[in-house]
Amino acid sequence: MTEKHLPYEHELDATLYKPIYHTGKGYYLTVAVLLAVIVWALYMFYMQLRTGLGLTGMAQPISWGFYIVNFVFFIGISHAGTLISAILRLSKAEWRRPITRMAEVITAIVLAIGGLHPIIDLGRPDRMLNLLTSGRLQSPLLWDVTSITAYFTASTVYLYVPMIPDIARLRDQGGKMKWLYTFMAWGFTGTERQKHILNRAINILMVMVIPIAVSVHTVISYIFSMTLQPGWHSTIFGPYFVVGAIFSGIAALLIVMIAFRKAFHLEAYLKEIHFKYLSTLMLIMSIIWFYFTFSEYLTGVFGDEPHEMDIIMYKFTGPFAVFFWGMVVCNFVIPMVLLAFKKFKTMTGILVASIAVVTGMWLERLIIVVPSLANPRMDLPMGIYIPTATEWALFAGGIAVFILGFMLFAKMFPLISIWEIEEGRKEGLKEVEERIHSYLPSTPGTT
Amino acid sequence: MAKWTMAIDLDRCTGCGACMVACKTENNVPIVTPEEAHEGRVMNWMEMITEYEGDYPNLSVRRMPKPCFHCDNPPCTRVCPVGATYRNEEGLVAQIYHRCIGCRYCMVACPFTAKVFNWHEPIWMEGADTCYNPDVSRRMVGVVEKCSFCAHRLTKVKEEADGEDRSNNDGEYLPACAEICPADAITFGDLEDRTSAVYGKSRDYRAHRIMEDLGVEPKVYYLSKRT
Amino acid sequence: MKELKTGSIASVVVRFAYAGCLILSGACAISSGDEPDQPIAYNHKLHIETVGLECAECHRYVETSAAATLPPLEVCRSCHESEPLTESPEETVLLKYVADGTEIPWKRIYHVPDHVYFSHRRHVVLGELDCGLCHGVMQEQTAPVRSAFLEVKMENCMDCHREHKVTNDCLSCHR
Amino acid sequence: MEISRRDFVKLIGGISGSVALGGCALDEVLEIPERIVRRMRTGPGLETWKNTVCGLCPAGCGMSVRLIDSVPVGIKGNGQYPVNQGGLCPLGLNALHLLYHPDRLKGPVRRVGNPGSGKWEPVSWDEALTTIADRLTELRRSGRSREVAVLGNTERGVMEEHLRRFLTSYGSPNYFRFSPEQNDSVPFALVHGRPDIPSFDLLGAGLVLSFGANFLEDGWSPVYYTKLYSRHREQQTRYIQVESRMSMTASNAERWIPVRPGTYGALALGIAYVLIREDLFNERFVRNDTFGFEDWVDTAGTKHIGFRNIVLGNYYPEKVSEITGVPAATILELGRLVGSTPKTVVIGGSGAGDNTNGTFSQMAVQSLNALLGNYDPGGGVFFHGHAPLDRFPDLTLDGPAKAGIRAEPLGGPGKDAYPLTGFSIDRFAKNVAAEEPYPLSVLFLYGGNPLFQALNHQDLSAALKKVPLVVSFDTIINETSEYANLVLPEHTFLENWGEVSDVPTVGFSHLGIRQPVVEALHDTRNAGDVFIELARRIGGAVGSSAPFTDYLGGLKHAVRGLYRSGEGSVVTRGQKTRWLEYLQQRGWQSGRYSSFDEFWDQLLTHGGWWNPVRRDGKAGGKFPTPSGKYEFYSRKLMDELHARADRGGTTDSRGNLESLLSRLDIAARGDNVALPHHEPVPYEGDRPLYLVTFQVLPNRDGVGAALPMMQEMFGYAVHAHWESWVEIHPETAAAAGISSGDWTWVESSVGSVRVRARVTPGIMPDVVAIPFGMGHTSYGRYARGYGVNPNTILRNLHDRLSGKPATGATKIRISRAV
Repeated sequence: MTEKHLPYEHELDATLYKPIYHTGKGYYLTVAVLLAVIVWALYMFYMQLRTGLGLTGMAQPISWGFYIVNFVFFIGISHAGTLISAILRLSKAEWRRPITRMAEVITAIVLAIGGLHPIIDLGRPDRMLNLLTSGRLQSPLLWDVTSITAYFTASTVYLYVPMIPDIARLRDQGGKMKWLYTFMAWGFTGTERQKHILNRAINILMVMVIPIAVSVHTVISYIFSMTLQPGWHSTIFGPYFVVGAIFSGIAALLIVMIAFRKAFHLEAYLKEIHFKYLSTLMLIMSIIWFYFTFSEYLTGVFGDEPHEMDIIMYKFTGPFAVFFWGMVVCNFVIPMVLLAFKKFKTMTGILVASIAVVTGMWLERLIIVVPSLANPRMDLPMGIYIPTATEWALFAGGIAVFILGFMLFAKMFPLISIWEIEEGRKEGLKEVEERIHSYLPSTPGTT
Repeated sequence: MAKWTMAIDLDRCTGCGACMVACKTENNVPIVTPEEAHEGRVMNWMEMITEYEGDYPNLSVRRMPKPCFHCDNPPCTRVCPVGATYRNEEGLVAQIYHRCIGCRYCMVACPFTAKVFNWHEPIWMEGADTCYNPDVSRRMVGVVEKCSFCAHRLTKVKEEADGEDRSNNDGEYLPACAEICPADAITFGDLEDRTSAVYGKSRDYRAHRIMEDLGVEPKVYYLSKRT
Repeated sequence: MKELKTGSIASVVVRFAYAGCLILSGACAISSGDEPDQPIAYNHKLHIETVGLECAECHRYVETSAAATLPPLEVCRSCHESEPLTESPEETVLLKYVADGTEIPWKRIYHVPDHVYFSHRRHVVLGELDCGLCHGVMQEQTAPVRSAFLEVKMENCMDCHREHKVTNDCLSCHR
Repeated sequence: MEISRRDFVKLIGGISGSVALGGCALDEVLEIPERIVRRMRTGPGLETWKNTVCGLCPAGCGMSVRLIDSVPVGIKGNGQYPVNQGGLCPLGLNALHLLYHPDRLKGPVRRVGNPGSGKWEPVSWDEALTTIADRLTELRRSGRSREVAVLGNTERGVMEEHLRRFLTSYGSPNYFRFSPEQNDSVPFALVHGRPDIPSFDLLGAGLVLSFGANFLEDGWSPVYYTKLYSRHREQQTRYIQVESRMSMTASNAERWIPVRPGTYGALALGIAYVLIREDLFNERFVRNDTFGFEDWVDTAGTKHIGFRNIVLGNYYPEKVSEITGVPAATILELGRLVGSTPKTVVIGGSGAGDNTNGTFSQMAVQSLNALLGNYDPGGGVFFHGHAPLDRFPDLTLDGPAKAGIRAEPLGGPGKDAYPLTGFSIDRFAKNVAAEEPYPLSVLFLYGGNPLFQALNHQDLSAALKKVPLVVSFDTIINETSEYANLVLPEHTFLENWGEVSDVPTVGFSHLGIRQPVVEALHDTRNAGDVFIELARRIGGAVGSSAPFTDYLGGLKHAVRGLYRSGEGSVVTRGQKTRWLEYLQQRGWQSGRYSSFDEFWDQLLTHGGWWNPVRRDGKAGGKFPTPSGKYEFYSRKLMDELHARADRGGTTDSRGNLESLLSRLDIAARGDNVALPHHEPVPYEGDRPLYLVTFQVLPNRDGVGAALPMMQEMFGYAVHAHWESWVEIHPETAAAAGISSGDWTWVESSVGSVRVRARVTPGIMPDVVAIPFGMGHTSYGRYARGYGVNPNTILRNLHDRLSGKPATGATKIRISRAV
């Protein structure tokens, strides 16, 4: 590779520009593998379109399976981002600066994938437009469509707006894809007025995005809790789902951070302190999650309603026991052990805990969707659900699209907000100092 | 407005399954391949539920033919995103196959598991137009279907009655299952009509509805000494 | 609660999201431009005005059955036996069918899909509707019918039902 | 806006050209001639209904077929027909699929490969008939007319008359029906003296005690009995079912009494013990109208022991409990209930009868009816008259025919077996295979599927291989017709003329008329017409034996008898509600038709004729038995045994009988032989569990297996589709480490089958049950290869007296399949 006078070399944050202009062999290899997975998934989806949902493992009475599980799961992951970044921005946590961008990207990509899942799940995807021509607002499914679209819009805008200064820099660097950067920078030159407007926009967006984000997962939980089905018909499903979503979102964010820290050598930006803070947040979510799970099942067990108990026993000791207890271990035991003790709270420990949490949350979605359907109220034979290759392929495809999307994004835009880091360097210290002063009782001599 | 209701006398029902076949042939319900059947994709609008009670040898069997209950407060229609399933003025819960997008939300929402889904292109009798009941459309892959109380018969009965300038007689509109039942266990008619047979049955001391506590107001009454 | 239909705020939002789908569907729209040629250039006007035939004399089941039916050969044969009645070249074509005893392969113009129940008897006899409402003024029609006067579309049915204040319940037509 | 799926897929996949959708095994399920399809597409859609009679089981329910532009599209029960009164069973409702079945033969075929190879070539009717007629003529000319046999099935009435007439005039005694009827009727003939199976008045009964009679599923007419059963609440009838497995009938009964297979007779006698001991029986009837209750002395002065003392001596509750597995307390309770409930009717059925001791068991069950005096007028057991059909004109036989019919029938009772029956499949198969006493040259198979249904598969297939010309009339080639050289497909019953009359156990005499509801779809013919044509081609006295030009002519001739008799009436509307009143009506007379043609027209329109006037059991105060009374001690049986024993034996009459009994494998001696008694079934000791089989409604006699909907519905009650299963008690299953859904091996001394287990409490712990009807190796695409046929692992045993297959005489071992 000929490294002559690359435009960014003299920049302070050269590390952040580097991945955009440098592409290693490993990158292409990964992309090839991911593309292969995606092509496989697309082929399976094409086959499903041809023959119908018969290719899946769904049947009577388990008429929802992997697609809905993954839908809920992916949408949950998407909370990582925008919600966390908005909350951190809102609370003016200074350590957010290197994190927000990544979090927002996760949201945008995963949301797109998650949002497609209901369509994959449709028996007649060709009639999707009936949702527009004869949509019923009374249906929770339509609430979903509405709120996911709104969230997608909001979070892409929220991703894009704070990116404008960085895009402007890339434009100014010259080099590849100048036209794109020029177009996307909207003539941003960094004047005070522009900065002012930008900040205003970000402020409005971050306030707006929080309720939307909360609503999205609440509404997804409504899909289940609005029905009369035992195991679903629960009032705490809304907050339970939101907590779960944030929980899995943080875990996903941690995984992504650790991965790109290693791949792009971002150790200077993503310091251990970031991981510590985030993992503490995850630990708190783990406890809240456990609290909700405990309440949910305790009320069920204590009430001892027969249909409810059928499902609970199906999870506790029946065919789903492995998944249920696996979920408890992944979501509670592992994070508690790894994150609560300093000894284990290493980079590896955090990575393991994050992976466990993502797995555990996926299991949770599975445990919510399938057992309730497998045990209908009527005395019908218990259903069995074994996902087929088609469903696995589309699951793998979803993950592949996520990774690929992230990698492509990283090729075009800096993964860490350069201007925010700069801003932090320049103004952050002063601002924080001022702020801290404002918290404290005024000492004599100051105003 | 009529309120079409079914009453099934479980003390008469022997569980012979004739209603299931009458329904399947009347409504062109597809037969699935053996492989599909083993996966649990058998499509029956009328299902037969069998349950053993007691301990050997003092056993008894509860048998229950289960059509769609055409609830007056149906949980399935509420969740449909496109209005492909709805309750009409006469209390029939209909399924409009050409509007259905196949999200299966209604199946999931039905506490009685009354709906079935076309996992594959329905193939039985493909290319053999004659053996179908021409009064009922054939469904396509990817849509939900269920018992319609043979609503197509109502259309014809009404046309007949209108032609003679009268209202429907009790027993003139019968679903295929009620018509065929060898044990005369199924009564069907208008609950609003105080003189109808089904009204009488619904007021019988043996009459009850399944899971009445759910408040979905099923319009299928079961008559049984046992409960 | 009243059902919300097209144009609601929600659908606008949704429309935005699935704009791609709209483009897709645009590409999918299928044109239905094939207008079949009838085997014989039948002159409705001539038969109605000059000969004085009623609709139901050829479309024999229009008043008693759901389907009005296309006239079978025997209906034509009842007038056009062997000797030509006119000098029309079309009649010679007909007489050939009569002589061969093969049914005339009339092309059906109005197709009611199988998921719709449409009864001519209901509309013509009980509803006392004029045939022309859907089929156009046939007594002015000299050329053979090649395309539908009123397209068989749900909107058309529903508009008329609304106008006449008859039920628009899905189940009354769909099956 | 609707985008067709196909286009959508094209767009998505970017593929032009035709995209095959679906593509599963059920493609082109039914094949229909183009002309019918065209009629359906362009017709005005005019709806008509035609009444006919179902032909899928011997019950012959009346059905109304819905025709759109004269194409059959639907079936419902004929509401006017008194047997089923608008009801139909699943199988009957699905009959149209048989009509449109894709594997129906489109015309006659000739086998070109080995049996079972499935290689057939089409032949013309003329060629096929010529082949057969030539062969028949040649045989007759060489004096071998007896070497022709017809193995029929359940045909009765006119078709039976045609076949019998053909064979008789041709000169062969070998007309047999592989139907349970003649074997079933043996015990009834012994005690009642008449060969009819009686009817049971379930409607008027206070208690129905059934010994293995699964009348709601596999009786003579399940729909008729379902109708009767359905009134049990209004009529306050209680049902108690004695059976090894909880069948559908048992599960609908108020109480199910599990009993070991082969011990039904013992339980009946245990109940008789209670009745006698506690004086709960009808003394007047027993004293006046029965024979052999008390000890008696015959004309030679020999003392004979009576029923009372045999029962009191041998069938006390503790002992019966030991035999049957029913607790002694239950026996006592049952006996008291039976004795104290007014109008108790006792029915014996397949569970009791389908065993090596079936005849004795059924006699024991009937003895309860006698003890209760159920044969009195208005009692629970009765006989009714026969439909007065005109018989065919008398035959004049020529020399060869007279000589031929004197030959010993191949399927008749043998020297050592089945003394009381006209036909046993066991004898038939063995004789034909051994060519004893003479070989068989031509065999006509009419209806049924003996190779699938019988227990002696090896013998039977060996026999079929011995016959140089086997002709079958099946519409779909089945296991048995795989062995045929020629198959001359008959119409399905929906395209055929026919009649069903006087179905056994139905409580009135009746006739259902079967008419073609649609013209024959394929190049098929009525079997009666084929035999008439064959007779014609043979010519001579045989040719002139056929008095009618076709089957329909014969049918009309027979029905003329109904018209002339003035009895009964064409079934009419309104019967449904007034049905009960009709039944109680006496001296019934109705004749509203001015001519036979009018009568015939009405018959076709309404679907049948019936005569509900009931003739009671004693029929003029007498049972046609040797004693003129109900016989506890069957003189007929004893006489028959003696006559047989002495024929060709030594002069020592006692010794002869002794040796005959041991050859017949009957353990009882002395007066016991002729009295109802418990005859132990020779079970094999080394296997722990009894195997019983049962039938389900969707698959009567294995017929339903051809229909995909019936295959799907085969195990609807246990949610089993397209597969067999073995029912096993939870305790037994736990002991064997089997749980529901596991694959198991069920192994008898004959063979083994691999079948999925269904653990259910509705079966005795030492019994397992497999449904009969699946496991076809032929019979069309939907039947072949699904499930197992339990008959393939049953021992080749038959009732010692009646020749009925003993399906309950096998013990098995079950283990999990790995």
